[in-house]
Amino acid sequence: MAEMVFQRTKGLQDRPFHYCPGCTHGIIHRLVAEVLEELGVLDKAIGVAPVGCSVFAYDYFNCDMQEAAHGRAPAVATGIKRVHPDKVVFTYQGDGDLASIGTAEIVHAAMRGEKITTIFVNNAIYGMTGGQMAPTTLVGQKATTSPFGRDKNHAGSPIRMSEMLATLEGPAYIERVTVTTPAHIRKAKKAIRKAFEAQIEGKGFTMIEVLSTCPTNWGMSPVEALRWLEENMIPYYPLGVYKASEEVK
Amino acid sequence: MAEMVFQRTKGLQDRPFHYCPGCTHGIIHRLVAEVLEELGVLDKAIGVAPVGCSVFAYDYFNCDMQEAAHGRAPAVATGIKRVHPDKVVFTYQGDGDLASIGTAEIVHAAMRGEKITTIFVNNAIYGMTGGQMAPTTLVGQKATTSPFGRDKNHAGSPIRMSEMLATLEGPAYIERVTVTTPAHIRKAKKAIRKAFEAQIEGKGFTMIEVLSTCPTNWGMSPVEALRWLEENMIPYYPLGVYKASEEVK
Amino acid sequence: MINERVIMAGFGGQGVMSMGQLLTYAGMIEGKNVSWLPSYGPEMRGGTANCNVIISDNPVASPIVTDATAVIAMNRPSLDKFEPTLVKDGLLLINSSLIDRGAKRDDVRAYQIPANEIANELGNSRIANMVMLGAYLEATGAIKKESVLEALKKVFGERKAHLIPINEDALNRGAELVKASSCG
Amino acid sequence: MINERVIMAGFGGQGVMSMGQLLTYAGMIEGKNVSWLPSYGPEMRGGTANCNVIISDNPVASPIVTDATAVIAMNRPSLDKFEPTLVKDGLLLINSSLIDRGAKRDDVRAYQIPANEIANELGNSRIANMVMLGAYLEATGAIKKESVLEALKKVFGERKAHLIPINEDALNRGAELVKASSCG
Amino acid sequence: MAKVLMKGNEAIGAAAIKAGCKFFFGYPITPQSELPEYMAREMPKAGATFLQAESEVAAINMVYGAAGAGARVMTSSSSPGISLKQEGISYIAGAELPCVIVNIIRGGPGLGGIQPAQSDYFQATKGGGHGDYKMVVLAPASVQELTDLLMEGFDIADQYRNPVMIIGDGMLGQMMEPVELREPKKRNLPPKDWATTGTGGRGHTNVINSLFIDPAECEKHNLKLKAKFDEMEKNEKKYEIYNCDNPDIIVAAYGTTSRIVKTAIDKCKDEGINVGLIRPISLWPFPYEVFEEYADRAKAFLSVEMSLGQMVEDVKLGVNGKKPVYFYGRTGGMVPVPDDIVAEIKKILGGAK
Amino acid sequence: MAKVLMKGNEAIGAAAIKAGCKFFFGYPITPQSELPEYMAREMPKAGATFLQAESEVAAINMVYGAAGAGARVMTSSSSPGISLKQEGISYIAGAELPCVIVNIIRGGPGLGGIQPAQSDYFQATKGGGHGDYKMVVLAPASVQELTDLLMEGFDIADQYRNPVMIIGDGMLGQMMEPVELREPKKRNLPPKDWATTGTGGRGHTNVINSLFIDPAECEKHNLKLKAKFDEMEKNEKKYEIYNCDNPDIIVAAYGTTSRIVKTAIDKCKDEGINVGLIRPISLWPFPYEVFEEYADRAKAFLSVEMSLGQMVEDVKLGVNGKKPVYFYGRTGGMVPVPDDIVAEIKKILGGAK
Amino acid sequence: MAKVRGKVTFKEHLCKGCELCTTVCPVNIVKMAKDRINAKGYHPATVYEMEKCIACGNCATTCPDTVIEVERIRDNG
Amino acid sequence: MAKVRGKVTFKEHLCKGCELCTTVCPVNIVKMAKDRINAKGYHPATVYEMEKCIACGNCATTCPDTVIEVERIRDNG
Ligand SMILES: Cc1ncc(C[n+]2csc(CCOP(=O)(O)OP(=O)(O)O)c2C)c(N)n1
Ligand SMILES: Cc1ncc(C[n+]2csc(CCOP(=O)(O)OP(=O)(O)O)c2C)c(N)n1
Ligand code: SF4
Ligand code: SF4
Ligand code: SF4
Ligand code: SF4
Ligand code: SF4
Ligand code: SF4
Ligand SMILES: [Mg+2]
Ligand SMILES: [Mg+2]
Repeated sequence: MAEMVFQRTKGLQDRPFHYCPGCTHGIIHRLVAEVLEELGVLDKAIGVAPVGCSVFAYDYFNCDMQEAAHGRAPAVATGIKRVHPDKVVFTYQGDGDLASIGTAEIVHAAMRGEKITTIFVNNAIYGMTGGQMAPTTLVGQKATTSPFGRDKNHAGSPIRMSEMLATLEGPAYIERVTVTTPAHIRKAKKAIRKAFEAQIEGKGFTMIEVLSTCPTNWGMSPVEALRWLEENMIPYYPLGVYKASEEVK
Repeated sequence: MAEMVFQRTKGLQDRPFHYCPGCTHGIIHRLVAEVLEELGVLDKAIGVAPVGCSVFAYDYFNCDMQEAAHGRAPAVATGIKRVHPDKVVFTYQGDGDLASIGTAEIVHAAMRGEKITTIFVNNAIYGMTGGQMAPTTLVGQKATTSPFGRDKNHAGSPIRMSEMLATLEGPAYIERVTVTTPAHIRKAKKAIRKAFEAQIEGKGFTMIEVLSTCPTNWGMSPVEALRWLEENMIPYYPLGVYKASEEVK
Repeated sequence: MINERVIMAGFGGQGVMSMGQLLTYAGMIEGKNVSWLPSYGPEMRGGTANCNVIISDNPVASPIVTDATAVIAMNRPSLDKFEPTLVKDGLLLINSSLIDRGAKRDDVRAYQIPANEIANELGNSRIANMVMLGAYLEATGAIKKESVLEALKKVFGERKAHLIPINEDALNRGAELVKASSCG
Repeated sequence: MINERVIMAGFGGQGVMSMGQLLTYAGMIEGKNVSWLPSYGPEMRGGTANCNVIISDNPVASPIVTDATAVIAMNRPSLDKFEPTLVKDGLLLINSSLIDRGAKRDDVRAYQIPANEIANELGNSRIANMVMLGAYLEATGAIKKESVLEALKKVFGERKAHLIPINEDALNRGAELVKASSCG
Repeated sequence: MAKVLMKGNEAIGAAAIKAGCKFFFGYPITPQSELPEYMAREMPKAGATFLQAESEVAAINMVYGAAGAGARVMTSSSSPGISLKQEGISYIAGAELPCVIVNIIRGGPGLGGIQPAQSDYFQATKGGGHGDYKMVVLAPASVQELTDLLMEGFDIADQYRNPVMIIGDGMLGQMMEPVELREPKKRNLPPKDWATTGTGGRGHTNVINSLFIDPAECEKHNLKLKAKFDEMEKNEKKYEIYNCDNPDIIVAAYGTTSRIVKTAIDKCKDEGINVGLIRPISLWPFPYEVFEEYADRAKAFLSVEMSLGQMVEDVKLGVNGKKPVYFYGRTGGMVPVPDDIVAEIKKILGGAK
Repeated sequence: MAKVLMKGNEAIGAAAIKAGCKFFFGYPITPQSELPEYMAREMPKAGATFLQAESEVAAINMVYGAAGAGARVMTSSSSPGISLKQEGISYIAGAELPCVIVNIIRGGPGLGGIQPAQSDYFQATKGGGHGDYKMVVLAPASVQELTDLLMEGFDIADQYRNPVMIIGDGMLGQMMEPVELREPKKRNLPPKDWATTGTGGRGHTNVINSLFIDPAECEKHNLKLKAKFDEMEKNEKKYEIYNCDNPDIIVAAYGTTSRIVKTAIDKCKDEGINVGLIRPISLWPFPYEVFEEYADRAKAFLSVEMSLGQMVEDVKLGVNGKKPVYFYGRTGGMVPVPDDIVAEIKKILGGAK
Repeated sequence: MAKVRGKVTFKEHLCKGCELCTTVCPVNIVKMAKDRINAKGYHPATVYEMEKCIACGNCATTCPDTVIEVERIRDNG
Repeated sequence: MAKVRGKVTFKEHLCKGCELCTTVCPVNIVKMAKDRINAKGYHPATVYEMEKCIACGNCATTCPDTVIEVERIRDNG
């Protein structure tokens, strides 16, 4: 007697990812897709993926999708959600996208308590464009536009978006997770589920920040990248719940 | 024997303000000008005023000035300060400007620890354009674009910029003050002085948020407006120091 | 054939804009072609404001009044600025409560109307504009007072209907002054 | 008169781009007019990459190679894609380590070079590209090996100068294979 | 419906609501703020949604999202704000989303001033955003026409899945004229079966997108867009011919400027000069042929604009060298006055005689 | 200096540093990211400052600030990013600030693709931003010319206190060619005594501004700008005439496209067809007169672009109806190939004979 | 001991009649001059009982339009 | 009692050889197949000692490319 323990979710289309070997974008995609499937909302989900390595998300998620301009996914999602308040709307954004060019849009979607879920993939780098410094790049970390390592006096210290957005009243749920181990991956999935549930219950803006790797632009093997993330990113970006409105707790 | 107790500062040009009667923009202008004069930096100060009621600041401050596009003063000031690290650079921004369209610019100037001083005049409204809702407009407050009072479920709860920016590592000093009484005005001046001093000492980004009135668009007499501010704005926007890096404390 | 091109001007707050809108509305009620065009200064409060009203049997071409058939000047800067735009034999209404001079031109029909004083007499300083409008209606005969009152009704709605009598008084007082005085 | 128009193509990571740059550099050293034009796929890693190299006595007009005088195909998709762009009697270099077919056209000069195997033999899997380049130099005679080595020196700098010998070996091995084999 | 006296900006709002526009995303800017303010008051009453965006950039991207979700949606701004929307407009055109964008133009460049201007003509008609795209750009000359074109604009947008821009100057936005909201001629509008509404039972996912990483695909997409633009050029040209039966000279002018020109034409008539007017109503597609046709009848053309000379290039393209084309303009918020236009005409005719 | 082999994007950086550019504010975007990356590496070594901005909007406003503070400064981007800069560009032009803006154009509209294109011609030359302003727009065809024009661009910007745009397509940005950095012809550059540097002993405040609330003032400012633009039109036209002595047809093409056309011209020569090329190097000011002049010599004109047809309008304005003007283009990242151009030419000449 | 009193001067033409100064005077002597209107069209603020002024500066500190100057006068005697 | 064992299946053509799965197997049986290269050009991951698999799912949970399926097999006996 055989029982399926793990199988590719119907939340994903039957297409291989274009991501680099070992890039954790793939894991995060799967988690979101699994949650949508398990919550039974694939047929009423509308996703928004702006530019970034995940720009082709519309080829992967098995639900309606909109590609958005760099940084503007929260505004696009706002437009969608206001039109379809009964649908499940999410954005899937990189750190360059969300924490740099799209700062105003995410802050204001959060402020408005826009009933959307943002999956914020923080890999401390601009992946798609070839490894430039992101606002989340760690001090001392090398990137193509910080070739001598990010200099705090020149470019400042990295921004912690979860902490920053948690100061607002609009967010119902904000948690930072990672996907470096099976345990973390399971925890990440729970967090994502919680965020979508809060959205469905109309509680407010929800965001899950996922610390992710970019082996290619970090110049590491995928396995090294996971370790580097754990040793360098988690200390600066502590995992945990940053905001849980009364009802969500 | 007569001794001058109070006299118009040389930090201001000899031109009457265009502000509405009782608008506290005038007080705040004066405080900034007095501080610049007292610190002896008028001749090396460069101010940036973007669009808003204070757009004509270049006609008032007795130092070099740049008019900036709506919301972009922190970027413009960054450009200036990087060119002239030895000069004293400040922005003078309204709440629509700083907390709405210019969110990304202020967050990132703060993140970079840009060595500038931002005077953030929060009057909970778009003054210049005729009283539209700002991100800082209080819940329930009427504005021309929230004619039935700001609805939390529709437009969210107002954003507290000082608190939000204080989560970043770049700011050296952030304080919220007001100008509703002579005592508050003196305190506000002290705060502004502290901010400029911190800038001059190269400590990092500094911002003074000044709760201000807009009698015209609030539809009140100037005196009523001061009371309304005290009774409604201060409870939501508590006065105090939100960030003081080790050295500044 | 009517072709009224009116400039109304004064400080912000003197009711110049609503006076213009009312006249325009009244013109529309009488089936004329009409337009109203405002112009504000940069100040939110204080500063100057003026509007252009056109009432015509023909479709309105330019909504801008460059050669006015009438100028209503509520304050001195407005008089200085717009007196020259009047056509020959045009109508010049001067709010003599606030303006310390008469017409400079002698080729126009000028009346000095102490509008603020009359308004104060009537017990509402805000209706100086209606005094001027009454004078205008009388001096030109372009539009009927009844049409203005009908327009007022529409604009005021029920909530402010009680203000109509005092406005009518103001219109009448303005008209009387014109009737009584000779040009000059 | 020389007018070489070369397409080099393969997987990302096969050193196609640097091979092209090296040849271009060598051309410049010999005083020719040169251009190098890359083209990438959307993938960051993996995917395909190709570049166009022009070496000419005349100023380079279009930097795009549409009718190639030589094609260096490092993998099968590249061969399939670029074989047709060769001019008649053009040079086709096929990396037979990874490509399981020969030339389809019979109007071109084709060589099958087991570049990866040779590179592995030489102890550095990364220099398969240099094997192909050696073959190209030999088969065309367009550019001297010495120029390529000089270019290498400039590109490598001191820090990587120790790698020059093995690269030269690779160039030689590629050249030998061409010398040894007859077309086909 | 009886006529009512309305400000241009408010009339836009009333017409949009009447046309079934259910979403408005905007940001305040003089001289169009009365429009978002009107929408904030009136849309909730009509079961529609007004949302003030954090910026013009956010507003145009909210429009993208809402349009992609199948709604009738609009935004408005004035010159600097429209500049900020250029990326978004290009995306909307690229992703083939229908929406209406209003630009109540003020003096530029930069912060400029808040008085009326027409100096965003190039931006609107030639593509202020990147890439090969076109929008139908409509330039009404009266408040009545403003409402008519606005309502039709929504239909045009839906018919072609393309943004439509309505441009007016500050004068048109703030003047009051009698207006009656009239349904536009009925068009056959395709169903929005491409919208992202959740797959529901649809059986496939809908995607709103303008990315085509393969250049061959990208070109194919562009050619598809081009076919659509050609269709619009064929179907959507609008213009007014005024007094052109036997003109000494033909003036080209659009929007409120054309009304000032009409006053100038009357004045010319008094002096025995016969002046015609071609008033492009659709600035894109521009009625080039009309100019070509009338080029045989007039000695010269004069483009009158509130700019330093923008539409005049299109007039020249239309006239195509057959007759001299002159330009007269005021800029920075200054409005041409009839007498100056008359003087300009006399100067030209003096020269052209 | 000896020639070195450089990528176009990196050559821009090297040339800018050589030209004394001390500040670069930019934001990554393909296909120009090698430029900010180069600057990040090389500027600190040259005592200059590279700062990655949070967005293109921030970058152009940093440029505004730095230019207003008296520095030589530049920014670069590619199509969507340039669209975001439109408000800032209009401000820079309005406030009369000198700077250099690079656009390495990719396929559009919207996100489009990352392959080379020329579909931002209108945006660059007609004003993608609001208001009446102009920039000198230079379109080099080789990496060498890219560096030459870039270095001269800084001088042009300083001479007129106006932004200068350098446009290239993705090909030019990423191809390598030998290049030698050469000083441009010396210009007499005015001192930057208007810059905000702190009043120091100056005795008056300097103000950088584009706001003129009084329309008469605003118009005056615009006319002052216009006088400057007229000056640029007089002085700054650049173009190449190639093989135009006795042409059957003249092709207009700029940038890398012009090189492809040259290959096509060679191929035509082989077939006995004589084809000329007019290559505008300054797209604004556009060399209209040259086209007018050569209109007498050729049977027809053909504009070849990597777009759906943009420069062709300027070609028509230049030719002014004297000869037919045709268009051939590829778009969305596709590059015209010589054979297709040859075919197009034959088609036209077949028709024009 | 020297008695300290204050003297306040109003640049009346700058006054916008906002009345803020009238609310902060500890001795309550700042009033609006209802009998006159300045060029801007406002009743300007003024002090009628100057001898009561203690030169605290509150009025000037509060005035948004720097209408007011305050002097401290020491009467020796 | 029923003995539980696992079975993992690799869609080898999807594998990008990232090796992440090899680091999370509690019984350490996931290996890279150094003897073959898939169409993408990578050594794919595989399991050689399937009988040791406890169906914990770690490998599949970790794989970014959903290469792996895991089944739990109950042998009754
Ligand atoms: C307006 C604009 N600016 C810049 C770009 C180029 N761009 C594409 S994705 C990207 C950032 C990618 O980084 P991130 O958001 O962190 O996503 P990742 O690829 O790392 O997952 C940039 C700068 C663009 N497409 N549009
Ligand atoms: C891009 C752009 N959008 C909008 C405007 C219009 N505008 C000018 S000032 C302003 C906001 C003023 O509010 P605030 O910043 O709070 O300053 P205040 O007038 O209240 O002091 C707006 C929306 C503009 N000038 N530019
Ligand atoms: S570039 Fe980085 S983030 Fe993008 S797919 Fe590759 S590894 Fe992932
Ligand atoms: S509108 Fe408000 S903020 Fe602006 S000057 Fe008047 S009172 Fe002050
Ligand atoms: S200085 Fe003090 S005491 Fe004197 S008038 Fe002013 S507030 Fe009153
Ligand atoms: S505070 Fe200043 S402006 Fe206001 S009433 Fe007093 S003196 Fe006048
Ligand atoms: S399911 Fe668990 S035990 Fe089995 S191979 Fe995978 S990781 Fe190893
Ligand atoms: S984790 Fe997946 S892609 Fe990576 S090696 Fe294992 S099976 Fe292959
Ligand atoms: Mg990233
Ligand atoms: Mg404000």
